[in-house]
Amino acid sequence: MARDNRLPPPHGVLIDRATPVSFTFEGRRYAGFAGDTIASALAANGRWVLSRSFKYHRPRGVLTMAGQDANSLVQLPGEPNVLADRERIVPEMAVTAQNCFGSLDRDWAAVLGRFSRFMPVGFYYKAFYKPGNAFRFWERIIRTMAGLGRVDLNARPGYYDKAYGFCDVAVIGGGPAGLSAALQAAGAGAEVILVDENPMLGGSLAYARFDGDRGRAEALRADLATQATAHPRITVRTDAVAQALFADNWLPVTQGNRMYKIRAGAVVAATGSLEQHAVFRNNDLPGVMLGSAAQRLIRLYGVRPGARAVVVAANDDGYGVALDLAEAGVAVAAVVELRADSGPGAMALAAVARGLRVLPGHCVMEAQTSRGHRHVTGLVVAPLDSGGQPAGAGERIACDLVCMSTGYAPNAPLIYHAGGALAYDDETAMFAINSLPDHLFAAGSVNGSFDLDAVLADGRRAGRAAAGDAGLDAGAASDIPGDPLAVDQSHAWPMFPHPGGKDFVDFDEDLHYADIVNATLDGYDDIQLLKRYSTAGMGPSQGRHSAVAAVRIAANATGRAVNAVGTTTTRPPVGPLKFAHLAGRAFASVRRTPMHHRHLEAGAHMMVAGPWMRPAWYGAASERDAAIRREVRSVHGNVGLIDVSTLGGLEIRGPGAAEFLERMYTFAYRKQPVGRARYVLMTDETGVVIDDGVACRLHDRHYYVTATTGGVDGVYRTMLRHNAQWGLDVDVTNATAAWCGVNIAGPESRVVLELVCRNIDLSPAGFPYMGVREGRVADIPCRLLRVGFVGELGYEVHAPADHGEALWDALMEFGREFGIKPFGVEAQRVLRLEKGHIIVGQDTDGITTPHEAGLGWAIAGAKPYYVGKRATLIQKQAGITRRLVGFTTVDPAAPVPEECHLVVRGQDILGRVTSACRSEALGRVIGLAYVAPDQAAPGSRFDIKIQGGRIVEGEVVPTPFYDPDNWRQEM
Amino acid sequence: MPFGLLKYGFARKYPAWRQFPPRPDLKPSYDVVVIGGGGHGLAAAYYLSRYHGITNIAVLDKGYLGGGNTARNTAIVRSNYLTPEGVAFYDEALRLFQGLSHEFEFNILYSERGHLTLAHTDAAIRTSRWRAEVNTHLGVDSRLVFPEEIARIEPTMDLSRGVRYPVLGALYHVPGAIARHDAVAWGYAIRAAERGVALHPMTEVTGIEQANGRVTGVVTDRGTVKCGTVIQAVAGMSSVVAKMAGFKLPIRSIPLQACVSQPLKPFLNTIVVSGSLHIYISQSSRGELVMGSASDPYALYSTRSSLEFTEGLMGHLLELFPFLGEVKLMRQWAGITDMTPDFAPVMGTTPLDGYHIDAGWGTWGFKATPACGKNMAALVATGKVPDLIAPFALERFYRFQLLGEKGAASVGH
Amino acid sequence: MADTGTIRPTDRLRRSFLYRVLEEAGASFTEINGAAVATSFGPVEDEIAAARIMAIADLSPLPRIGCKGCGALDRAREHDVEIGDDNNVAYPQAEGELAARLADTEVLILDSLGGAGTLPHRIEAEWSLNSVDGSYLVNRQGASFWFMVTGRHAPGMFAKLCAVDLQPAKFPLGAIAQTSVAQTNCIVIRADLGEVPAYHLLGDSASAEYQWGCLLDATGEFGGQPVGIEALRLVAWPG
Amino acid sequence: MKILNCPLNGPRNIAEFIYGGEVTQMPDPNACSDAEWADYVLMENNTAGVIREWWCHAATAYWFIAERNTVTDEIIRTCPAREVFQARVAFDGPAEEGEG
Repeated sequence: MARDNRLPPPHGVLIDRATPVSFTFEGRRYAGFAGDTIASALAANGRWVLSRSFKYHRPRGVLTMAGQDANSLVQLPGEPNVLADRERIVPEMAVTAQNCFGSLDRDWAAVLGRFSRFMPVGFYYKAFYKPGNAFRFWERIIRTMAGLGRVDLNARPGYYDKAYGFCDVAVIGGGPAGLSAALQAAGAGAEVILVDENPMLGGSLAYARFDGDRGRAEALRADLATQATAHPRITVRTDAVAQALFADNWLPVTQGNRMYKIRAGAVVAATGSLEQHAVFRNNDLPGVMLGSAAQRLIRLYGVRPGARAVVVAANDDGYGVALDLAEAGVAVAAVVELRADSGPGAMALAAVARGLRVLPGHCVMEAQTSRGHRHVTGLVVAPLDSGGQPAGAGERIACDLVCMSTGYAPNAPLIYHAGGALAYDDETAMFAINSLPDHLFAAGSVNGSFDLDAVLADGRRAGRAAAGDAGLDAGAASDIPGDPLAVDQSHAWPMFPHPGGKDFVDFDEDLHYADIVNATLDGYDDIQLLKRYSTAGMGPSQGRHSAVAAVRIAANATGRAVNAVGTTTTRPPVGPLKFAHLAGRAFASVRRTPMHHRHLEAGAHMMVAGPWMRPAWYGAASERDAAIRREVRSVHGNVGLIDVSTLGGLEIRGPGAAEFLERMYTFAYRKQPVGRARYVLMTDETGVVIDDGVACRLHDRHYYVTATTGGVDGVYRTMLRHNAQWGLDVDVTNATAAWCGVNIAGPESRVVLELVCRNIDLSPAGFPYMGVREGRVADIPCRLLRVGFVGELGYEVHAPADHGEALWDALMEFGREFGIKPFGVEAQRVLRLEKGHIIVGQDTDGITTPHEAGLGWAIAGAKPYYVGKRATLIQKQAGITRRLVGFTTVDPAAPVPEECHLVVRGQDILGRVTSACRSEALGRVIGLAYVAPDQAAPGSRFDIKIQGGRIVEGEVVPTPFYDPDNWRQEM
Repeated sequence: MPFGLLKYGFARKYPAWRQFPPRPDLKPSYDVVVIGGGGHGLAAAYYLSRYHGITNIAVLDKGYLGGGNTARNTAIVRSNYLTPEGVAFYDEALRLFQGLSHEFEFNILYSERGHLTLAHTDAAIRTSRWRAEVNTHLGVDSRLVFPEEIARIEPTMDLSRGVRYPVLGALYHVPGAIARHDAVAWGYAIRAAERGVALHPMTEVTGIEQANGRVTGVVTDRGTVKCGTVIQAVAGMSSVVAKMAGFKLPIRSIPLQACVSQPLKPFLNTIVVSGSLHIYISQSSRGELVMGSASDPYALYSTRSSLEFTEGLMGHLLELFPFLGEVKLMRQWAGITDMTPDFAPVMGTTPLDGYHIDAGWGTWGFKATPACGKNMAALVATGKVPDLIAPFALERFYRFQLLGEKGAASVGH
Repeated sequence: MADTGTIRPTDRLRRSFLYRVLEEAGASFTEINGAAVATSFGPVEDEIAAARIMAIADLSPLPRIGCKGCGALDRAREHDVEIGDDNNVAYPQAEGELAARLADTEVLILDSLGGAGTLPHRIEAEWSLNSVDGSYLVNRQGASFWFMVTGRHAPGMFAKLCAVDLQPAKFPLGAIAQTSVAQTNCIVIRADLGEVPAYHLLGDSASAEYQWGCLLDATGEFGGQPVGIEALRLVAWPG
Repeated sequence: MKILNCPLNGPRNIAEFIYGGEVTQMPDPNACSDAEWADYVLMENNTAGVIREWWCHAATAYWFIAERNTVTDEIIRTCPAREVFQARVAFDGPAEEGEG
């Protein structure tokens, strides 16, 4: 029924008739105008069916025209679940329908609707599991039916970002209440951000009618919008959604591809109310819509919503709708008034005066349709008898449009997010705010004001109060102005259940009236249980339409008051909120050492190391093992260079420095000579090993302490916290980034170093093992640590980070003639393993104690205190349950066990391998493993379960494996 | 059309099946009082009534049944733990889950999906191998897989190396599954009530009565009930209730948040978890993506939601699934969880005789529900601590003998 | 000023943490404080114009020093450093240097755009000669990068990376924010160049390339570009 | 996003801070019983109500004390650690030097 439904101006304030836009829906081409939404453009072309419903695949069309329902969800390329009544058309946009099998117009799954009686509420709990694994079969079917839109696996997010925003008062909602609140607050000197989800300010002023003739609303809208836009202290954000309200007025607002995170002093929620549908058979047919939806089509988009309409009214707005329809050239067949009379409202009087046919005290029996349920063709109505039941067979009124104006629910998501509460008011038959958290204010119909003057006054009041709350002098606060009209906005029971069902309460989930009643009969009568069992309110529109109806039905079915049944809280976000909005630029910080680019130039294979990147080895991934062997060989044979800049560095200075170290670490430091380094081992209060390194005493009152790459930040924070408690005279500085470092190791390392540093005595006597010196290396002021992590003669050279690359260049250059090679983390792991050095985090885990790790030698037990001392004592007395030992395989040719292969004794797991490799230098497999204490003595053997469950026998051997007398590293 | 539904189709009147009786009056005394009407508490009551002939039981909850963490968890079932104790316990839970629909005659929609724990660093690879080796040794189907195989198991994931944390491998746990979390609690409630267990929702415990070291009664806002045996199963509020019973727990109450997307046509088969990126995701039978992240950063007894949670989650999620950028978030929520120092639960006896504890689940404890309920019931009925839960005794903390689950949390190099 | 004509960054031992990025952007360099500093990337007039709108510059090689410890502030004052009573305020010094008071126990001394380094070098020399309990030097030269962000869009750009409100109305001249910028810890100091809003940005030197990338990304919508120290000087000291 | 008022840096988003747990009194490590030590190290008051706790501002590594309600998440006040820890903490017990 392609027909041009366009109305002439002034209808269609949002569309630009000068700019036609061509797009396709389900492969067919349609013409609309810039400013049209997908739904309005299709409606203009007489295309009403937009989607198929979740369960029964019934045709669905425009319901709210406000992006508040799931009926209008359509598919765009790369974007599922797009709101057709919000998304504006652009040239060549290719829109398709969702969730249909076959086509939107011919969806074979619609047959399911015929079997709805076989799909009672919660039916999937009651079947599909018998016999045996039946559910595996049924699940496949259920999953093919599930879901709405499709994701495009090749889609990539566009450029989305975030920005912080700051204001005194944030006003959410640019309707009459929000506009007057914003102007009032700004007038009091507040910086204001005004957020509205529509393209144009004005809210209901832009489409609704507040009195007999529309004049006033339009004039007021223009006036307020102009003032707000022109105001220097008001930032207007339209087409913007306030997604949620979090602690301390933290307000995410999405606009385009950006999410603003606004910190407001106070917030005014002027979010209006949501018109609610009536429940009757076939109330989901295309052509059956909210009165406000018809008004939006007419005023905002210049679309005639139908040719012959019936308005189901229970408030004065219904007559406003009837008048709008009549003025738009729609024949108004009747106004079906649920109340006994049409009431005293100005619009009702105008409608009557206009001679519109009003049927007071009537109800709806069902909406009728032609084959295929494509569109409404008529409405059967009947007078209500004294018992509130339809009297007689009813009258069929032919129509292609049914407008429902039977009541409202406050649109209060932000109020729920912030911890406010609403309760049902039996007098107004609406939910009403009964508590608001600090700094949050509500105005307008969300606050129960409907009469235009009451709304404006309420807005000014809230604006004043919010500005005052944000610390501005806004004048005396005033009470909420009462609104006599509020009592006549919502009908308490706009429900006309039908024995045949299809009288929908929740369109998203295809729930009929009976489903809600039956759920209570099944025992799910608490609203929370009801929601979970029936899934009412669980769909994309999150109960904006079904919640009130469902709770009314549950109350009615269980003979309780609505408040006794309770309400479910609305949770963030308001939506639609895309994952990409939340991700934004997703900053992934990465730290690079000063030599980073030298490593890349040398072909390093980089690996993640805590916040850093480090060279794992130099060479292609394919030649990993060969590269590691080569690097190990060069350290044993002549000289190698490794970047150790990621190592943590802490400066501990002051008279209390030694005492401080003694408390932080397990070892003893008071008598450590200046110019010497000593091992440090840190345990936490549960006695677990958490870090290690060396302490260099540079001065009587100055230690330079290293920490592990991944651990230093935590170690530093822990130190500062203890320093804040203990009151020792100590200053702790994290110098990790200030110092970079290299370890030059191998028999030739001293020779190379001698070429580049002249003012340090590098002789074995002048600079012994575990010595520390300060001096110049290649003219760079450095700290030299003669430590032996890799087991050969070696020096750690620490330099200011901004000199790091120059240091690397110099050592590589002067080392060339000695065959110096850079080596990576993997080669270092082999080298240190040959020396039996542990790596905290690899050879220890989250519960390793010093005694388990064989580090008892690093504990100065006589000290009065160190963090973890008491726990370590308790554990030592209890006795250890595992012990870290060095091992080799009894069969030299055995495969190398991998890290974390288990040490087993039959079914029992005794421990695991933490490190292992085949040492070229030693010609055998070496490793570290946790074994049972009774297996820890050198020579004792144990079973290792390797790949494929095979058992390899290990034998405990003393460490170091390589150069046991340490003469190579101490030469 | 399954037979189970025929009666609904052909009945003239809806054949209502009242699954829970209306709340009864509170009797002056019960043999056993279960504090907490979530999955755990209801399960304990069910197993007591079903296998131990104890039916004079009251289940008390300050809210509606299954309204705590049972209603808030992300419904994942797995047994790929690190310690033998953890594996044995959770494997019993998993096996019980597989039979629950039949045991209840109520479909919990148990769906085996396979569970991938991604490893982005060599430290994480080590931990994955460790878990795989322990699982395999104990007969649990887990193995370490590498990108080529991951691509076969979950083809939709982006495995390119260009990102900050490329996927190096994963622990693949074949039996990993999801279930309809509410249905589990309802199933236990329905079958327990059938056997005479009294369900008391909206009944808040305000005190514990004791005499010479033994529990004698429970004080509620509906009156006091006498009882010689109590099971406390109130994860999230464990410390508060334990304080009424006069002892402390090694527990911090930390919010854990989760969220779901709008419904999408199914595309994600497995459950995907990334420790380094702190995210996990699965797709429900309704087509919604169910997603979670790390626990909140500080102790709190409020279930408020936060923006930081969804921001952090999505920032990382889009690294793995970049095509989800235009998908919309539908709802986010939080539950309060019990965090213990060794990431392992607390089950068994307490300093107060007759008073038993079920707490410390680290997350929401859903995946433990049947095994915990069954063994707590056995403990109460026999007075002997079942081997399966003995390692999780509260008393371990006084010996500084923490369990090894924390081993997985070792620092990365 | 120790300008010695154009040099290559690798000619010197001290190097900026992102000299490669600057080279690729076509920078020409001059020596300051024993290192190469980007003087400009193109016509200086363009860079002056850019600096007024939205630009970023790398000052990492310029002299700076940190003083730390319970006695640090008093001792710095003894060396004629003007330090007021408030933390998180940068106090201007005689030669245009800044003394940024970061805490009761820490002050950071930044040289002027001149880069002669008289004050930081004097303090470094005297303090390292005779150490005194409670006052210690901190190597800020190697520890942190030093960028400058200038132009009227600077506050708007920062709003995309930093949760602290840096608008001139809320963040006065000399104000300091020690906070997270693009999720890394940084020090932001408002130090306008004449009428042009400008901010010093210092952070972990190992994150220099990362942070520079984030800034380029965020300045994009404002047409931001890297500029050399030349342009900054000319904006700061017209004529 | 909560705002936490740092005594050094002023009001900041709570994401800038690291939680340090409740401020508790350490028993004498050389005199107390194992149970007392376990209680101090492993057991938590986990109070539902106002507690005094450690917080650290990450960008400045500045530790301070906050009073916060763990039920409402309301932050009542913050103060520098020195207001709580004034005296130099000493540990008695065997004091002679032990070179492990």
